[in-house]
Amino acid sequence: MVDLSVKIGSLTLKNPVLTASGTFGYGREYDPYLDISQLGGIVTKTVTLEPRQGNPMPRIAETPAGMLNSIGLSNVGVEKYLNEKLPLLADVDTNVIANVAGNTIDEYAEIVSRLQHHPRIDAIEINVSCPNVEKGGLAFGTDASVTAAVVKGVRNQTGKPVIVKLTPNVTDIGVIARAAEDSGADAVSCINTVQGMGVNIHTRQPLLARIIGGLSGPAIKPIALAKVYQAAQAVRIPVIGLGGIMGWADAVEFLIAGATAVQTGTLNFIEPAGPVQLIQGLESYCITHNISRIADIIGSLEKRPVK
Amino acid sequence: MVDLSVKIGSLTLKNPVLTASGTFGYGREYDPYLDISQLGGIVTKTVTLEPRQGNPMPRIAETPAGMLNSIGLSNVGVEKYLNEKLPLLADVDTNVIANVAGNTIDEYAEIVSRLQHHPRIDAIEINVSCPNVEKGGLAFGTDASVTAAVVKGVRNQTGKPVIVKLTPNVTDIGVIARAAEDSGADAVSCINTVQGMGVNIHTRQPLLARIIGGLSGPAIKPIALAKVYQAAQAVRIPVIGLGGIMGWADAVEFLIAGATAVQTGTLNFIEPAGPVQLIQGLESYCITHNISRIADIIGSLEKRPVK
Amino acid sequence: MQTSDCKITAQDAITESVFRIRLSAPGISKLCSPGQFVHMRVSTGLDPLLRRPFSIHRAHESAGEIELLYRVVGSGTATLRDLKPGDVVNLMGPLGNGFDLEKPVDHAVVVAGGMGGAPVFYLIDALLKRNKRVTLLWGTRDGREIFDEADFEARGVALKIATEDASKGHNGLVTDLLKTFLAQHAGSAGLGGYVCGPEPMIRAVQDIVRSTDFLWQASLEEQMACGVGVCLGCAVKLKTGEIQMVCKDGPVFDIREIAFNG
Amino acid sequence: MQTSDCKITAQDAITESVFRIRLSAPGISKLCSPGQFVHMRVSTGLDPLLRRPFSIHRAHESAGEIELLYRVVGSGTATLRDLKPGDVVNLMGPLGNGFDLEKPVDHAVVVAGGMGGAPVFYLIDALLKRNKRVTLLWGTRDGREIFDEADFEARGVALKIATEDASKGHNGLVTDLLKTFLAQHAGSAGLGGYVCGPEPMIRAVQDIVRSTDFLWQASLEEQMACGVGVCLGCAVKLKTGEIQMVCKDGPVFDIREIAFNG
Ligand SMILES: Cc1cc2nc3c(=O)[nH]c(=O)nc-3n(C[C@H](O)[C@H](O)[C@H](O)COP(=O)(O)OP(=O)(O)OC[C@H]3O[C@@H](n4cnc5c(N)ncnc54)[C@H](O)[C@@H]3O)c2cc1C
Ligand SMILES: Cc1cc2nc3c(=O)[nH]c(=O)nc-3n(C[C@H](O)[C@H](O)[C@H](O)COP(=O)(O)OP(=O)(O)OC[C@H]3O[C@@H](n4cnc5c(N)ncnc54)[C@H](O)[C@@H]3O)c2cc1C
Ligand SMILES: Cc1cc2nc3c(=O)[nH]c(=O)nc-3n(C[C@H](O)[C@H](O)[C@H](O)COP(=O)(O)O)c2cc1C
Ligand SMILES: Cc1cc2nc3c(=O)[nH]c(=O)nc-3n(C[C@H](O)[C@H](O)[C@H](O)COP(=O)(O)O)c2cc1C
Ligand code: FES
Ligand code: FES
Repeated sequence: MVDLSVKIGSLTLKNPVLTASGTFGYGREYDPYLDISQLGGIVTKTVTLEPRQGNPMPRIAETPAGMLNSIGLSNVGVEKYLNEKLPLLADVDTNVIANVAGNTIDEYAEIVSRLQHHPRIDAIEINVSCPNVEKGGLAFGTDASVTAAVVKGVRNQTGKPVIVKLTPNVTDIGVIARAAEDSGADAVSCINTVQGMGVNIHTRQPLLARIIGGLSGPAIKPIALAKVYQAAQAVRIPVIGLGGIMGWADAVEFLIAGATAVQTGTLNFIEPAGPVQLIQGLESYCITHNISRIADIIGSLEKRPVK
Repeated sequence: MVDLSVKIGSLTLKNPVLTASGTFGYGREYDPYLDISQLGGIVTKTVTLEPRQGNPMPRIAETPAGMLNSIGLSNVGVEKYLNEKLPLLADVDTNVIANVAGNTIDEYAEIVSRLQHHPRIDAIEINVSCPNVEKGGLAFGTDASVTAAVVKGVRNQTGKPVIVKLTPNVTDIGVIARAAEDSGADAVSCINTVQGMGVNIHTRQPLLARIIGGLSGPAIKPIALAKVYQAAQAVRIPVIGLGGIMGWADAVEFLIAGATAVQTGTLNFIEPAGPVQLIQGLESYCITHNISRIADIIGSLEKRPVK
Repeated sequence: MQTSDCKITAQDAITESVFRIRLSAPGISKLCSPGQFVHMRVSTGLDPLLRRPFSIHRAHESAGEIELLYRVVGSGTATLRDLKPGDVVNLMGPLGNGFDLEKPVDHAVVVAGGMGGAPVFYLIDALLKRNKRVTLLWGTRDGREIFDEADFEARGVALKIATEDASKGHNGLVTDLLKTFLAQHAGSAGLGGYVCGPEPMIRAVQDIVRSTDFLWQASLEEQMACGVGVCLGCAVKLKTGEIQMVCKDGPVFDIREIAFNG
Repeated sequence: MQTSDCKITAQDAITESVFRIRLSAPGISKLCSPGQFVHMRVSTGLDPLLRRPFSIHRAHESAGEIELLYRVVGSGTATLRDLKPGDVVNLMGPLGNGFDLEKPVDHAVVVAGGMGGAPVFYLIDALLKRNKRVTLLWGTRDGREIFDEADFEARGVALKIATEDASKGHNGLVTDLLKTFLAQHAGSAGLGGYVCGPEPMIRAVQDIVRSTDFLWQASLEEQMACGVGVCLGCAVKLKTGEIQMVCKDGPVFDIREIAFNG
């Protein structure tokens, strides 16, 4: 038997596989396709204080080995999230991580204060990295001092583990990761989507109504791995890795590069049972390689002998 | 007849297709595969003051719809470049753009002073964006004031068009592009490669000896388009677009997003005749869409009616 | 529900760019209803990455098979075209809400444009089974994309054709046929309308049917990622201001409720 | 030289993971020599993206065909395996320097390990044509990857086999065979050596042949992008400190000149 459990702050995950925010709804939508209680956890769609319809259409497009999205944090708002969405997860044996975003620094704290007493929420992920909104999002996550202020505000509101979701659209992710750590975050997750764009050459219109959106999927895996590695070198708190994970082998790459857990995003759209298959694959990998605790491979990247 | 010519500062290109530095050698290597005089121009491999062997092996790896490289500016050095490489291009009817890098701000100026009298050099591209070297490269191109200093130093040495090659690995490419413009650059080219990484899950070694390298190829096309669009919004000088161009349709996307010319990089490895096929494709596109001057579509992105 | 690998049992060219494919998909053939779609992964590679949605063109429950009708427009459909009987694709489905088959009390008028012809075959099969009277107004640019006319007529479907290349029927748009039909049936009771086709056609129909007082159901298309209401990529705005998902709340909507362009 | 679409004329399985493929490539079959390789694009899609290098396994100039022998190790070779006669791949080549066929004045000893067997067939054809005496030392993990033994012997090749699964010949490594051979031929004149195989084997051979005084040519492998010396991705360091490109300056090098690990 392989021990697949890992720890994110005070939170124990039975395995390192989470589903990423915005790609797994509020947790039950994919029930026909997989048993969510097998997951290490679920990160729910970003919730904001007020409901949001999101950006104009079109808001998705395909790219080579990737996809662009410009959903714009379409969500039901915190009220409905608490009253209608969280109860659906009441007796599911997995961790629920609420992902939140605000328009202002104070709004992040406010929304966390509303959520934090709910017993079904096991941890909070702060989205300061959405490329598809005017306020909050990227504009916050690219600035270390704003990131620090958001994290401090949230930290004051809750004793639950706080995860800060970072954007790759920065010169040095280590600086932002350290700002999060120093402000009391229990972990960072990286990466949110990479800014990207496409053009319809016949109409000369952008593929996304909002022109620039966020790139996800296997195309960004090498970028995500580099950011995870850089973040893991910069902080002592756990790093959760995501970006382009399509199978267990990709997940192993992230663990070796320094991630304590991983999230699957775009994969869920392509193969809804993918996250569970990934857990099985991780277990087989450990057996093949004689690894008894998956935690042992975290950050185990070996230097190459120089040729 | 379609007018495919475009202008980069005082330089006229007979068509907007250039081959990118580091992917087309010193210009003659692909002679068996295409007629280089058909190209808008050739950007030669980055040349440094001294010859460089480059980084340890392995220094390339494949990724989904992309590739990682960590060549590390392996090149013959400026002496040999002047005496052995440039003469090979003596009577080729196309523009030759020399791409240069230095270890220090002064070295950039020094190498340009050595090159700038050579009649075969039509323009100079400054590489402040290589992710694979300790000094110069990325460390310079992510800092607006260092970029400005490099450009000013080079500008003082030469009256030839100066193109600054930008890195996408920054929070705001517009800031760096403006620094280049304000310091006297005639154009910017974007993008150089995106930082990326891969791991061999069986040996736990990084795919590249130097761990982090540069991602190129179709995977990064959406990222490159976004950067070109952002740079073109930020400056008035021409933007040369590159990153993941695999065919004429990709090139058209870049032109519409704001590029005045394009470069092909990874494509050359996959289809050496690709750049010339691309020129033919651009011409057909113009004919189909009744465009008499390709310059008319530069930056012609249309806003979508909001749905 | 699961995703399942489905074997291709037949693939025929209707024209150089339109193909009919038959797939072994027992689960889907049993559960599906007209207007629903399948979400297909055409290869196990990473490019193209996303699944592609296709309306169910016909379902054969006893054979455990379904048919799709598709046009080659890009890399996904080009890959599909190159597959041969025996090859396998992966399907999710059936997805979406499907048509309300009971709403035309008596006489169903089906308006199909371009690849909107795909779901119409299955729809008409089901309407005829329910003993509805059926009129099919079918328009395409290229007349060769109209087929099985004799079969429709033999089964009692009143078929009117419009082609832009003047090769069959009326030379013009399917909306011309609709205007004529509505003029002829002004005031008729028991009617119900179904509309399948590209967005510009659906907008035109929305305009034309404003004056009628029966239900018009339209099947919409949007770029899709998940196909099940999770990614929120395929939103359509209703006139109420509400946002709905084409994949989950649709693809069939009351045409009058759709707010095109804001 | 050009890249060219080449039709597959035959494809046979040697084992579940090793395949021999035959391609119509008149230009390449005419120009190539043993030790050279072709650079193959297995699909027109974007994943896998790069070309894949394969040694020429055999050339049939009159038929205008070449053969390759390959092992399925990843997505590119898996795609290749699934192709059928009539399907097309795109080739660049012939690339690289190839072996010096004149250097063994009299007796060529060919050392092949694993997929290093691929180029050896073509090499031996050429050596025999030049009336050289040939000894082939051939080692694999899985004995089923050794084939055509009778044919080699019929043509006068002295064949010694080593397998790690003990299924054929010596139970052990091909380097064991080499040590024995060298002991038996100590002091012989007119010898020349060719080495094809994975890097660890080539290193071991480098070590073993240190004491011999004839030329040992080794064919190297490195990850490749361009295949023609442009990308500078496939560097190998020589003991002189100089950097050379496996694709252009090689893949064949004097084994004594290669500086493994620094
Ligand atoms: C519910 C639904 C049912 C559909 N049923 C059918 C059908 O029965 N037969 C059929 O031929 N097509 C149908 N389509 C459209 C079909 O999904 C697209 O043609 C297909 O996904 C294109 O894939 P591709 O890779 O070949 O083209 P791509 O390279 O992805 O795109 C080529 C062109 O097609 C457009 N396109 C891509 N995806 C879609 C999409 N989902 N909807 C609309 N346009 C798109 C792109 O904007 C682009 O202009 C349906 C779409 C939806 C949403
Ligand atoms: C000059 C030369 C000649 C070759 N001749 C043959 C031959 O005749 N028969 C044969 O079976 N193989 C040969 N190879 C190796 C062959 O090119 C690789 O096996 C192939 O590219 C793997 O592609 P893939 O997509 O299946 O695997 P990938 O998914 O790309 O990689 C799978 C594994 O193979 C390794 N690999 C990938 N490319 C290479 C490479 N170029 N060299 C070494 N290892 C690699 C990777 O590191 C990885 O571990 C040759 C390589 C070179 C450089
Ligand atoms: C359609 C879509 C919607 C997303 N919505 C959110 C969101 O609401 N909040 C968030 O933090 N990240 C969101 N993301 C980002 C993902 O959680 C993830 O960080 C990103 O997609 C990279 O992972 P992947 O390549 O595995 O998809 C979204 C991604 C996609 C594709
Ligand atoms: C193998 C390789 C070597 C490169 N060497 C250089 C270089 O020496 N100087 C430089 O400015 N860019 C270099 N580049 C970057 C390319 O010029 C180009 O900016 C990048 O690859 C993105 O374009 P592409 O996606 O079309 O390849 C190199 C890229 C590759 C793949
Ligand atoms: S396609 Fe994802 S919500 Fe409709
Ligand atoms: S593969 Fe490009 S230099 Fe050898």
